[in-house]
Amino acid sequence: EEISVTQWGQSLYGAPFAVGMDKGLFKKAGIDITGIIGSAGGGTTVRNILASATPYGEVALPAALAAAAQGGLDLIIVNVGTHTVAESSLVTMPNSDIKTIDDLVGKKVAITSPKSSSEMIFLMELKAKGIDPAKITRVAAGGYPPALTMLEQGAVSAAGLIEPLSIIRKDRYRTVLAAKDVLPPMTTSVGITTREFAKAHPDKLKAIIAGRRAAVEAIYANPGEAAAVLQKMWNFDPAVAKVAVDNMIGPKMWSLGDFDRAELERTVDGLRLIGEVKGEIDWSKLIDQSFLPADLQRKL
Amino acid sequence: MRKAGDFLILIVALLAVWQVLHMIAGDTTLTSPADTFAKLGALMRTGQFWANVAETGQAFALALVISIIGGVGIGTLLGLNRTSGTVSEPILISLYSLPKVTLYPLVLLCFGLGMSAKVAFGAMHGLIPVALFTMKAIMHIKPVYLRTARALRLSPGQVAATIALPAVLPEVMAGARLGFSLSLLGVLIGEMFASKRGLGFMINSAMGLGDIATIMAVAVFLSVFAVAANALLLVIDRAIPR
Amino acid sequence: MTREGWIRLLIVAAAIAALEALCRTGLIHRTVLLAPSEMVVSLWHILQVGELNDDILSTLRNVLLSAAIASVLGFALGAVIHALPRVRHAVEPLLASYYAIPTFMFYPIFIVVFGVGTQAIIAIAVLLSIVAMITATLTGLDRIPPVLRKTARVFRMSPAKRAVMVDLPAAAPYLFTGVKLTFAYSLIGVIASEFILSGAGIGYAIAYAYNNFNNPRMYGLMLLVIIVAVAANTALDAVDRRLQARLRR
Amino acid sequence: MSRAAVAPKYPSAMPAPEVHARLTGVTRIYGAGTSGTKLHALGPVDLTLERGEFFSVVGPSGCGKSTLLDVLAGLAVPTDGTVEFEGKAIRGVPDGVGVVFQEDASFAWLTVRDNVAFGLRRAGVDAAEIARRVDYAIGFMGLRDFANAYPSQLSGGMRQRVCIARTLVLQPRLILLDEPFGALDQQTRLLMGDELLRLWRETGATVLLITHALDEAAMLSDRVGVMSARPGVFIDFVATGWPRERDSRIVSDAHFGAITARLWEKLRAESLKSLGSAP
Amino acid sequence: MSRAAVAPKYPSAMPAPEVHARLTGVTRIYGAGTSGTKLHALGPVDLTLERGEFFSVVGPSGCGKSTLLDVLAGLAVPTDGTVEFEGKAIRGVPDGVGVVFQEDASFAWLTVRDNVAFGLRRAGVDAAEIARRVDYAIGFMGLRDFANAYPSQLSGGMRQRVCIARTLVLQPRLILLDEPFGALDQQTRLLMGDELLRLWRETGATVLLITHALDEAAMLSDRVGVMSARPGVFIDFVATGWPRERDSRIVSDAHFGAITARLWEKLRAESLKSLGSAP
Ligand SMILES: Nc1ncnc2c1ncn2[C@@H]1O[C@H](COP(=O)(O)OP(=O)(O)OP(=O)(O)O)[C@@H](O)[C@H]1O
Ligand SMILES: Nc1ncnc2c1ncn2[C@@H]1O[C@H](COP(=O)(O)OP(=O)(O)OP(=O)(O)O)[C@@H](O)[C@H]1O
Ligand SMILES: [Mg+2]
Ligand SMILES: [Mg+2]
Repeated sequence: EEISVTQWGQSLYGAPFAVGMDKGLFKKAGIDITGIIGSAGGGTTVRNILASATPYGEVALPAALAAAAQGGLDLIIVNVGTHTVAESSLVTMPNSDIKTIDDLVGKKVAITSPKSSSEMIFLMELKAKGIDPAKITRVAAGGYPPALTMLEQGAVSAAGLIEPLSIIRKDRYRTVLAAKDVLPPMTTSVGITTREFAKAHPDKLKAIIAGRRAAVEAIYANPGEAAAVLQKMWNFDPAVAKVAVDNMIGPKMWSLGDFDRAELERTVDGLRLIGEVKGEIDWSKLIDQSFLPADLQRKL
Repeated sequence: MRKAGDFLILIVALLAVWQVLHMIAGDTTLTSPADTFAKLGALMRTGQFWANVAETGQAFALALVISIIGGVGIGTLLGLNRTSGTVSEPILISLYSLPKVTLYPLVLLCFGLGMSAKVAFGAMHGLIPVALFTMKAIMHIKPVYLRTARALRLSPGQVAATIALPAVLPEVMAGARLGFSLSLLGVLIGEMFASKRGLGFMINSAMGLGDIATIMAVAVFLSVFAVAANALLLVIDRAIPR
Repeated sequence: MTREGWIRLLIVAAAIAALEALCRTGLIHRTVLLAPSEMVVSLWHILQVGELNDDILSTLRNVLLSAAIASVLGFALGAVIHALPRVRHAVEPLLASYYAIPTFMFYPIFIVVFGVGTQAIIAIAVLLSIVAMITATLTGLDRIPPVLRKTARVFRMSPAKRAVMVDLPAAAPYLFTGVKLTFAYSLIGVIASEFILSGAGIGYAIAYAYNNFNNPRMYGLMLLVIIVAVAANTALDAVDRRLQARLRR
Repeated sequence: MSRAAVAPKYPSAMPAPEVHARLTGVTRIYGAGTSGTKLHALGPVDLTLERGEFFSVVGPSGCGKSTLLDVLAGLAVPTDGTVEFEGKAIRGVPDGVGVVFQEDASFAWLTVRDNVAFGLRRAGVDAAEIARRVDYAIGFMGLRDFANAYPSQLSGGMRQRVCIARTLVLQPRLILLDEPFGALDQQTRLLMGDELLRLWRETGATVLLITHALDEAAMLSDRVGVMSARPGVFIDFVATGWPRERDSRIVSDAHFGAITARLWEKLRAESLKSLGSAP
Repeated sequence: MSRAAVAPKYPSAMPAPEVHARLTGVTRIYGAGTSGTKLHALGPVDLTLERGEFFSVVGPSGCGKSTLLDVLAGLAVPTDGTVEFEGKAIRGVPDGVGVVFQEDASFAWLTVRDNVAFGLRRAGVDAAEIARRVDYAIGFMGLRDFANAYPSQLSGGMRQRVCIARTLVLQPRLILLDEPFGALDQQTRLLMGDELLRLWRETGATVLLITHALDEAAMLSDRVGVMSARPGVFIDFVATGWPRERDSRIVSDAHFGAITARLWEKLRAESLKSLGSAP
């Protein structure tokens, strides 16, 4: 069966699926996952999930919320994928006189696009540091590489960046702020499915979630091996794969699948900052914990 | 022979411009021709690259077949009758000049992500020019040909096979060449916006990683393919007597 | 309007009505396609709220700018290439296969050359559309009957005078066809770049709405693009036809 | 409508008259059935072609000559009147009628040989017979060196010869030619006329030739029909009285000048009329 | 190269001869300077045009007639030989020479009136004078009803008349016409010839007319030059001996037939030659 994972092959979100498939952990849990449908991320992934035969996939939480709120789609969140923004950072040129995030007041900063996660994280960082966002001009670059180009050309004073790009180019920029230093854990990606599929195939869902959990545990147990799998499956440069996985072990990027109300709300707070969410989210309608292993189910 | 020589000089000149741009812009923004070809060589030794090529190639081939068969069919039907031709021409031209990329979400909604969406999107680009050219060709078959057919007392089937078809072939070929280019473009744009495999996806991931060498290598690969295939079509085209 | 014009209007109206019916009866689900009437309402709403007006205006401005640049530059390049037959022979196969090369791949390079933002997008659109103008210029200059040049000599005109008073008007219909194509391709180029690459403009707004399941906004904007493309195309086509009828023989 | 107003200088060599085709009261009005503007293009025309006759039609531009040919070939239905060929009213193009059109109708995608063989192949003639007839026709029309060339490699006049050959191989009993030499200059035209005369003599077919060139008509025909400006009707028939064995040298004959002058006189008034009208 | 081999029937009405233009030993070889294939298109040609003469050139297709005109107009430099106009060797198009080309050279983007005024405006003639001359020329050429039409709305023959008018208004002393009536059928052609004769008489200009049509040449000219197949040289000059006051009615004259026959005889051999060669 094929399932969908956001940013497959481009970021580390999908690492558990890669490891799980490689080590046969899904088969052990009772489901044969033959392939992953990757995609640009966001709403595209959600739409893909809904269109596929096995409508389960891991997507960014904002995309899931938007789909549920705006699209009127009948979907539920069944597990948590990742819960950190530790791969994000804010960089500047090595010789720049920007030393801390406070130096950015009155300057320009490149984000990928309006209302993107890069903008959200940046605003959350400002909030955490108590800086008025109105005092910093945000410039949409259209993507991370163009943002870096703007930085190099002096069009902006700093730019948002994520791994693994930041690892690949780490010699060329100086990190002003690493998100993991200011932002506490928050839910970034979740597993979703349709209510209909959940009713029809609860066992399949349980198997996927269980397999993924086993894979996450395997990563934490042996990061080196996980890096080797990524290198093989995604063509990552060995050094980059190693550093990327190691960087995420500390902040515990991959969740076993359990929900945490505070982490969910942090992300929603961020979405409020960029105006994507207004009002409260009724989690009870969205989340169904019944497919999680019993030890991971808890009251929200 | 001088023509071939001139073409060679042009290629060398383009490479030289590229090299100069590279020296101005630096390695991270534009890899040198040498590095790009090295990268392309390395890519071409990996199975994954060829899997992407196969994916794009399959989508493109299907889109092209649909474009040509569908385009010729639609063009013929519309062109057979003066009124239907005159009525549909501006509609077709409008469709042709539409930025079809805006409709891609609709295609995705209808076909889901995957091969069928890519094929549909490629065919959307390629079908209209083929249909337009075919229709115009059918409408503009010299009337004296049809009168000759009547004077020779041919059956409608004979007219279609021995006169109408060969008469429109040159225009249909011209349409097919444009259809070829645009189907490929359509498939690639589709893959760049939303896809899991294929060269467009490869370009898009490379863009995400700022991997200019891969972008340029794929660009070179596609350019050489497009130019070579078009040259071949041109040769066939020129071989058709008119 | 001609009989064909009425039939055309009827067909388009019927197609829209059929779509409306399919959507209203639920045969096409709301999550897939909105009824045309809802698209109109949504577009009206978008324009009234004005939140996207800047995007819309910047897109249109970019399209006009790139069409203008591509027309002028394409004409100049076409004229130069026309004057150098050997260059022309070498370049022609490239021009013929040009549209198979996805110009968008070169975006990262353009960013370096032109900086981020509108310039790079305009550059892509120009790159996409300029070939149409070059080709049209070559055709136009080719089609000037030699006898007109001879006539200019009989009137003992200077080459400059001849270029302005004979060559240009004689090639005008072809050049205008080039301008028309330039506009179409600029529109395609600008919106597609925004769609795939950029963080602003109508194209970006559509992709964004798609990602956020904002179907009303997505379809409203799609409708806007279609209206702009069809209106511009129809207008340019009308001028084109009149020029052709008058000037071609 | 007097016949043979110019006294024949040579005794007529025509066989005993036998009607081969006959038009009676034929008119043709374009757009007659529709509500749009009508255009009375031809007639009423009465015309009898005798078997084996060489008949030419001259008349001002746009007077309906091609329309007359269409009607006679069964390509157009007369608005009024009847058309008969070999004793039967015609419906569609009858067997035994060959047409060479005013426009170049050579098939651009076929070689000269395939062009000429086209009609025979459609008719299912066997291959050896096709080869024989095609070779003969190609030789006859002076196209031997170009048998494998495509029409685009030929001059306009040669293409027209291809069309003539394509029609000839079918051995029609009535040959209709619509300005077949329009693409040629006058000198070459007259020489091609010699070929046409030879052909006519050899096949014994009935020929109707439409032409602009008065001297062509005067030299080639047994009889010339002069048409008025549109709607075309015959305003005169001029019998030339040439012997069957004739060629272009007769243009230096004084009688030729007399025929031309007679034709010219008749046409002058008509031409002035049609010149005065719109483009 | 005998002159006036056909005895003039009317006394010549030409003024005392005065040389207006002269070609001496002119040849033209295309591609002469380059390494590519050379094509000997014309000559060597000797020709003297007398002031006020109406001279026609006939010759097989492709024999170099247009090339001759180009050389005489200063549009092409002869590979060999000299060209003189009004006593001076020419370089470029000399003042006082008007040309009407074989191809339609009307400016499609200008109305008939603006087309005709084009040359005058370039020459800086004042507006009132332009209006006067243009009106006259338009009327003369029978284009009054179409003064504000564009060429695309006119027939081929009418466009050619626009070009003639555009040349005439400049009042050239030497008018070169390259098959100006090629687009017309023969009847209309002869009528246009009448206009041309009237024009020639009224302006007193020297006219060189290139034509395919032998009767046109025979009817219009004081003298006809017959050219050989390519490379074209003059193989005969035929003086017609018509009076200056003449029109198309002379075609019914027996002398006209004699001139035509003479021209035809000379061309027959040449035509046969050029017909045998490639397309
Ligand atoms: N299909 C048609 N529909 C309407 N009018 C037509 C059609 N075909 C010809 N005509 C008109 O009928 C008239 C006679 O046309 P026809 O072609 O028979 O003239 P023609 O004598 O052959 O002219 P030409 O000498 O130029 O060949 C012309 O005025 C022409 O414009
Ligand atoms: N620019 C050129 N370059 C090379 N060859 C040429 C050129 N112009 C004409 N010719 C050739 O020179 C020969 C004479 O041409 P020209 O046009 O003078 O003939 P013409 O007598 O005017 O023919 P026509 O009666 O068809 O108008 C022809 O064989 C023609 O193909
Ligand atoms: Mg006709
Ligand atoms: Mg010529």
